[in-house]
Amino acid sequence: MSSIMELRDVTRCFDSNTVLDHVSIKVEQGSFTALLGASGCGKSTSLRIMAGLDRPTSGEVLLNGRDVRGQNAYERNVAMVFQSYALYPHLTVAQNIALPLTMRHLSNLGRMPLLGSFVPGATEARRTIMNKVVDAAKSLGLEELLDRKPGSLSGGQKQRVALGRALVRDPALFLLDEPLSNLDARLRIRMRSEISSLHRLTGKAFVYVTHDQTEAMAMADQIVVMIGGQVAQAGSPRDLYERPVHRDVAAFIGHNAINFLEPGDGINAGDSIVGLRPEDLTPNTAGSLSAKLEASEYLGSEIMLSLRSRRGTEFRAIAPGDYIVPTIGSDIRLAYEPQRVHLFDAVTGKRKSGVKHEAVT
Amino acid sequence: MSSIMELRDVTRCFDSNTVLDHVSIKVEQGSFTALLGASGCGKSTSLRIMAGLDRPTSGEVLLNGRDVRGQNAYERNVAMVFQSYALYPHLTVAQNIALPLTMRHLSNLGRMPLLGSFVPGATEARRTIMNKVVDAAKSLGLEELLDRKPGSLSGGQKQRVALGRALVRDPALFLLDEPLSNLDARLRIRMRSEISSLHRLTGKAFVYVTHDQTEAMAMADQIVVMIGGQVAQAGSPRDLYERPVHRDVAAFIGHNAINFLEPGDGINAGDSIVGLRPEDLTPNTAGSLSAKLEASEYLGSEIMLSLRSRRGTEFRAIAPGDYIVPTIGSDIRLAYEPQRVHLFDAVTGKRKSGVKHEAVT
Amino acid sequence: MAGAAVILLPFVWMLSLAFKPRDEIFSTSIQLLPSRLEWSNFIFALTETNIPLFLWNGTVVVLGILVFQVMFAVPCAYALTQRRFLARKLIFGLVMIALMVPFHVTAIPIFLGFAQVGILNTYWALILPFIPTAFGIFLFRQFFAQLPSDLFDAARVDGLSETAIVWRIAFPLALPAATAFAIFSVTTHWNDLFWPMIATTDPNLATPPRGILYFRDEESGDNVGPLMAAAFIVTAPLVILFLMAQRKFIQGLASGGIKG
Amino acid sequence: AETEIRVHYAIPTIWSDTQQILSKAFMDKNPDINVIIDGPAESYGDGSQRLLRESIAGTAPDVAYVGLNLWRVLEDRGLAQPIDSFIGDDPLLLGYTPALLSLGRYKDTQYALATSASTMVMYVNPELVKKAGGSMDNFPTTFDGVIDLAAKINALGSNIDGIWVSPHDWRFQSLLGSYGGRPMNKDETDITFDNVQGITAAGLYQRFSKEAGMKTYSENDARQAFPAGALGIMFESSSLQARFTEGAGDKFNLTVKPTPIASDDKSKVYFPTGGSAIVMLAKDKVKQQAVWKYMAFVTSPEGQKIIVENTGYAPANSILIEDKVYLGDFYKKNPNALVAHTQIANYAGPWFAYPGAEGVAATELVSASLVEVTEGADPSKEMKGLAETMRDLLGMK
Amino acid sequence: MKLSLEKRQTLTNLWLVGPATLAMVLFIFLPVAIVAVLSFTDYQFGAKTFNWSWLDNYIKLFSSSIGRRAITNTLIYVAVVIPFSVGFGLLVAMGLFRMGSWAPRFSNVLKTVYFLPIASTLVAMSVAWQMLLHPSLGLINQVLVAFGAEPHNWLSDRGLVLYTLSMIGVWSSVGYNMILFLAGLAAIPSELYDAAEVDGAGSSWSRFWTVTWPMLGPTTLFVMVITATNAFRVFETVATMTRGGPAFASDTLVYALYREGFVYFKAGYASAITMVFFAFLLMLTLLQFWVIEKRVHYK
Ligand SMILES: Nc1ncnc2c1ncn2[C@@H]1O[C@H](COP(=O)(O)OP(=O)(O)OP(=O)(O)O)[C@@H](O)[C@H]1O
Ligand SMILES: Nc1ncnc2c1ncn2[C@@H]1O[C@H](COP(=O)(O)OP(=O)(O)OP(=O)(O)O)[C@@H](O)[C@H]1O
Ligand SMILES: [Mg+2]
Ligand SMILES: [Mg+2]
Repeated sequence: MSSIMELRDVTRCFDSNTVLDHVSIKVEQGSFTALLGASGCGKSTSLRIMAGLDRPTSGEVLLNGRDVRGQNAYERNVAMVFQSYALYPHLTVAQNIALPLTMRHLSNLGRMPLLGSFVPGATEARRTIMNKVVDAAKSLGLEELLDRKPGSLSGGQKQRVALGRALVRDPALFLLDEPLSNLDARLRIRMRSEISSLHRLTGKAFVYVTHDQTEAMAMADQIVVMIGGQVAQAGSPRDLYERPVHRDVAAFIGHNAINFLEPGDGINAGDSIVGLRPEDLTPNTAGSLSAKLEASEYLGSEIMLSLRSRRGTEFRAIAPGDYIVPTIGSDIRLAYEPQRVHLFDAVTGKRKSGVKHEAVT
Repeated sequence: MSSIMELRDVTRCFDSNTVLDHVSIKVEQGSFTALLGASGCGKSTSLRIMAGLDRPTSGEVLLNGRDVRGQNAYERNVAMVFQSYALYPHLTVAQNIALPLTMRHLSNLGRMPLLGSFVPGATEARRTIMNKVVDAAKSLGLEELLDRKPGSLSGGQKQRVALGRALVRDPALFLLDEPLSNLDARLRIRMRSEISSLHRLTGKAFVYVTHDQTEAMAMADQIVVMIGGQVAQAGSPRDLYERPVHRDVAAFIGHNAINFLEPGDGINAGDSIVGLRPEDLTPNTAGSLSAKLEASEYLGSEIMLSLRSRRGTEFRAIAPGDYIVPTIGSDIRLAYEPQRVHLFDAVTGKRKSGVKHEAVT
Repeated sequence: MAGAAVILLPFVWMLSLAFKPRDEIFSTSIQLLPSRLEWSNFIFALTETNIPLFLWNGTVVVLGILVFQVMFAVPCAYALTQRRFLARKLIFGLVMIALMVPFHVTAIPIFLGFAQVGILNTYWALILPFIPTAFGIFLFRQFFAQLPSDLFDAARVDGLSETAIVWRIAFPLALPAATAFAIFSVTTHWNDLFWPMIATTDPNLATPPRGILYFRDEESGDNVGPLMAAAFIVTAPLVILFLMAQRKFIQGLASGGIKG
Repeated sequence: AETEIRVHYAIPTIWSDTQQILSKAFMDKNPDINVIIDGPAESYGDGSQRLLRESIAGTAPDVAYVGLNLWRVLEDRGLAQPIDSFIGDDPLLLGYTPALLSLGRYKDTQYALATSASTMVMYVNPELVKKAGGSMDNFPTTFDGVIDLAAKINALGSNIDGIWVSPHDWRFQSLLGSYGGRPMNKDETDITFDNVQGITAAGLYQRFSKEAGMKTYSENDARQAFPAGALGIMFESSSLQARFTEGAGDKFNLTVKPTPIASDDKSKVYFPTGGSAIVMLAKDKVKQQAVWKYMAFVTSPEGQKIIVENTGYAPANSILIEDKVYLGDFYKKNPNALVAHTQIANYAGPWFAYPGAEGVAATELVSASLVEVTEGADPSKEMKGLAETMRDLLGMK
Repeated sequence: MKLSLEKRQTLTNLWLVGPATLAMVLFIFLPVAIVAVLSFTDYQFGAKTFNWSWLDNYIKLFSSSIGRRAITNTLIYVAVVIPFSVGFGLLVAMGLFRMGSWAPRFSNVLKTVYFLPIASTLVAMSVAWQMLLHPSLGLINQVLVAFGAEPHNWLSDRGLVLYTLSMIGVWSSVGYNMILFLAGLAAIPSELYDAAEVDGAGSSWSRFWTVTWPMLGPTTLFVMVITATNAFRVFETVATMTRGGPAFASDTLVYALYREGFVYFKAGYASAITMVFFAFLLMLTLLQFWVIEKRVHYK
């Protein structure tokens, strides 16, 4: 596979503020790449640079191996789906989806509402466009909505219209900027799989920006974790979950925030910081770690325990839903599997590899 | 324990629109009651009736066993925290917290900015009030902010000021209307435990409105699930999770949306609808249920599987994080524990109790 | 409410006089209702005088001003919010300063300039000075600033040129603000007396208020019936226009950030 | 070829029909000249401002009717063209007496020709006079008598007024003339209305107000009140007669009385002549020829007859006054007009315009002072102060 | 040939903002500069030359009684219009706002009524007012007389005319202020009133002082500035009803600027009046910015 889009050593400064700092990202043909990071870390900026809506201060942008820094968004033929969908509120769904085609295939004159029909060729062009729009709408289940305006659509429908507008152009690359963040939790999960299947259907490369690690993990082949304008780690979801190269990456990945235990908290790992996920830590009378129970939250299938170590560090563990919670304030023991322990350098935060097993007692 | 607040058969109509339909809610002394329900189901209306900001069309409102329908909000001495905090933007934090006391202890004249100091007794009253305000601020960690105006506070800080304003009055009952819904996810989780500990600290009854089932589960002793202006079920979180009385309640409770399987989907339960939570359904080559795998989402500690039954019903199951996902489209088998199965009447949606075990093959 | 009655008083009186026959207008006793409806006042105003011409002049001037204002202000407001360039701050500063300059201040030099160019006593003299509308730019800017920039990025990705974005995306979206602005602009210039009194001397170019004055003087003040009828005819279009757009106007006011 | 000339006029109240008739009659006689009438200005004052403004803009008309006191403003700015060469050597033959010509002459050059004349007369509502116990046949001829009668009328009801005169330069000059005074000395180098005559004349305003309850109406207010029958006696220009007669309709039989003569020395009495003069503005030689034809027509007996019969103005051509053929029938039908024209014939005098660029502004000061006096300021102090201010303003020191 | 991306962008920007900027410079900034220069000359319209007179025009304006009258008249007019117009506007807005909940139709009708003066042509309405205020034939005096009160010369009494004009100014601006206040009232979250009730501020008096008044603060300020700015520019009513009279009793700055400049053609002097008028407005605007600056934390 060759890369379709590549940022090479891209830096972007706004005034004196360096927002992207020597970022290099490679997007393979047909892949699903997620840009993951906290708010303000430069995800959108990277995406906008890929799209041609913004320009790097230095570094190269390659589309299909060719430098495209001189081309604007339209010329690159990339499609972009925005966080707020950016549907044109005054146009119907059909017109929204058709707009990129209209701009391409009809002359200025031909676009006029009434006059347009007299321009030679305009009528056929219109018909072709309408066919494409209907095709795209069908593949997204939007046929019924073509005459509605975006204002009267639900979040999920809007989302699909935005996808339709991207789809209809048959672009080289899809760029999606947090397209699901405005939806409620249930709908988000449904749309997730719709986007995945769209990816499979088109076979085009997708670049997907999100700050929700669940989303990134669930959908992507490749996750690029960005922290403070730099690429912290790029790799497959399982890589990131199982072998985070930095404590910040570890803190970012995983449904439940990872616990960091320091020397003296009960796990002996030299002067390294120990990362241990709540789901890897269970109450067990034979466990090696002991801590004080501070609070418990019943979550149905499981129970989240808030604990405090001897040294006073707060951390969390997960018990199964049928666990009988002891009285608050009592000491309990917890067990974990040694291979689930991540070790990080206390100063740099970098992963310490190799030393893992022996360090655990 | 006796009940401090009770709604008895309360109905509230706006014009022809019945918003509350014979609602009865009992709030025990010192308890933490959550009103849980979808948007528009009448939670806020119930709360406002408890507070005395709204009046029932019919039914009784009892505070400490006495009918208080003739008393206004202030006379009932309840404290209320609003979703948007409802802080007075032109007053400082201290003045905001002090307002209820000022209204009580100072005459109209005494409240005047300058003149006030000449009214006999006003100065002492002011001093007492200030002391109480500082106390409340201390217990919420707001001492530093007393002279700031709400506009310059973060969401969490505003939240605490709103709590302070409620706290300072030493009310009989705390009413909270979705106080966390404006905060971001991480902060929400932190504030959750702050409110819980405040509840423990004051020992007063809290009534807490939310549409987030996680919040209700995590915080409350008693959850009142409201659906369409009626109380669908009231009970402890565990009750609701384990024995939902209605399929709508079951659908509402639980981190992952519950699966509903119909007759013919592979679980034999007569003409009942089978409710089975994803977390109770695991891939297992010896399992009794077979389905086609449609998609999988890697979530780190676990893998969410999207499946389709023979009859075409979509449903979900959860596999452990190290499960090796078969190729998409292949058939897999799933296992569940019989006692985890919920049966609901296909027509009324009511829980069928007793028949559960035998109906499962 | 009593206040409403006070507000209405001159309108009622105007109508009452407009319908009164001449001998009842100057009577020394109070009569609100005319003894008979006298349409002749209206017929007189519409046929014997230049009122229809004044209305036409008013329409031409007001629409001319509005169209040019929009054509100039909308692209500028768009660029000020949705594009980044060096002079942006400077130009916005200019707009803010211009906002503080009332028209009366510029009247003398503009009069001199127009005299030089020789376009006094033309429609252009009545239209041109009002084309730069700092208020309009400001209003539209406030409105565009609220629109997500994603929308415009999307349009760029879709292949719209900046000009196309302005007129096909930004302007249709700004219709509430545009309505509010249009009402402001139209009422201001329809009712303006100051500049027409200065820039035109030809009664054939008189806008409605100027025309009313000509009419009043022509009839020497004692032919009040037709005068009131004329006043009514001149006032009616705006009131009707306003009633039709009232909701949009208030909405636009609220959203356009006019307050504070 | 056809020549086009543009005509400016003011006070459409009086002139608008007349202008149409005049231009039509003229064009019938001169088919090669096309007369275009500009939209009128509301008053002579506005008219001359407009002419100035149009000259700044370069859109001035070719010929203009302007107030008799205002053509000097145009001359001052070089707009009015001299017309001596057109008049020829024997003006009297055309009916232009030296007196009439003097109204349009400045420094031995003729710039304007009078086209119509008016003086201030009293308009009386006989109904109110009767109600107040007065008599029309025995109508007072002194200011004291008039004030007496006005006081009685004023007492008739709270919305009936006795008398009114505008605090306006021209009205003041008229009252002043009745006392035999002049606003300026002969060579216009000093203000003279701060003498006894001036102070007494100004004092009339105060007496009207104090003794006869005169209200400070605006001109429009008064012109509405009089036809409505709410005002007993009104001093106004004789040119408004046609208008008022129409406005009064059947309500009362409007009657015109001459302004009282207050001075014993009748030779000193004069009433400033209002009305209009016509000036040539065109600079183009061909146009000037056409314009002169028009001016000559308007001032000819034929043109003057049209003006007199359609406005309340008195004629400004001696032939017309001397020869009964022209207006005998008219006066029979309009005894009120005869009263006015007789007053003009006996006492017509110049309407003084204050010299210099501030001349127009000065008249506003006169008005303001008259208001002061009306409202109780001491006439002597006020007029002396005003005279000082004006000497300053007009550069007379 | 295709221009580079940067050049294309620059051209686009120029095309978008150029016309408006040019028009602003041509019709606003240049004229302001010219007025400022003219105010130091004795230039007359139509004259071929002019002399520098430096501060003479200003001295004349401030030392002549007429000039001072115009300034004080304007200030009095503004001082009368602001409190009445803003006060009534607020009162009416609160009344209508409350009425909106129990009689929305009627409240809308009243809203429209109050807004009529703004939509109507002021000159035409001035003519109507003039009829109403006629000293002997006008409705108002006739009603006064019918009730046994003294009639007044509303527009020709020098002591009264300015206040009559002010009241007409109030009449024409109250509706506008009402709309602004209504917008302000609608923006007050109803939760604040609920909170106030829970906190014990339940009576309408304390509700007003605890919530309504402070929350309307920025709106009130804005309304005041708008009202003042518009009041400063009063021209139409003066020009139609009194022409500054009687005896300059209702002369205002803008009317004086019109009269001196375009009736007497004293361009230099009129420019000086313009500059003074401008200075007053500028001070007012700066005051607004200053006060708002102090209150930013409101939002
Ligand atoms: N046009 C701009 N001018 C100045 N700074 C900007 C601009 N656009 C972005 N930034 C800054 O660059 C940083 C990164 O912005 P970016 O939008 O790429 O973040 P992000 O990762 O997309 O965050 P989010 O998840 O909140 O969307 C932010 O600190 C932002 O303030
Ligand atoms: N003042 C009112 N007049 C008319 N209808 C009202 C009024 N207040 C509430 N309602 C209606 O009552 C229903 C219930 O409202 P309520 O505010 O109690 O819902 P909720 O459960 O709090 O919803 P949410 O989660 O969105 O706050 C809604 O349909 C709402 O439209
Ligand atoms: Mg972003
Ligand atoms: Mg609610």
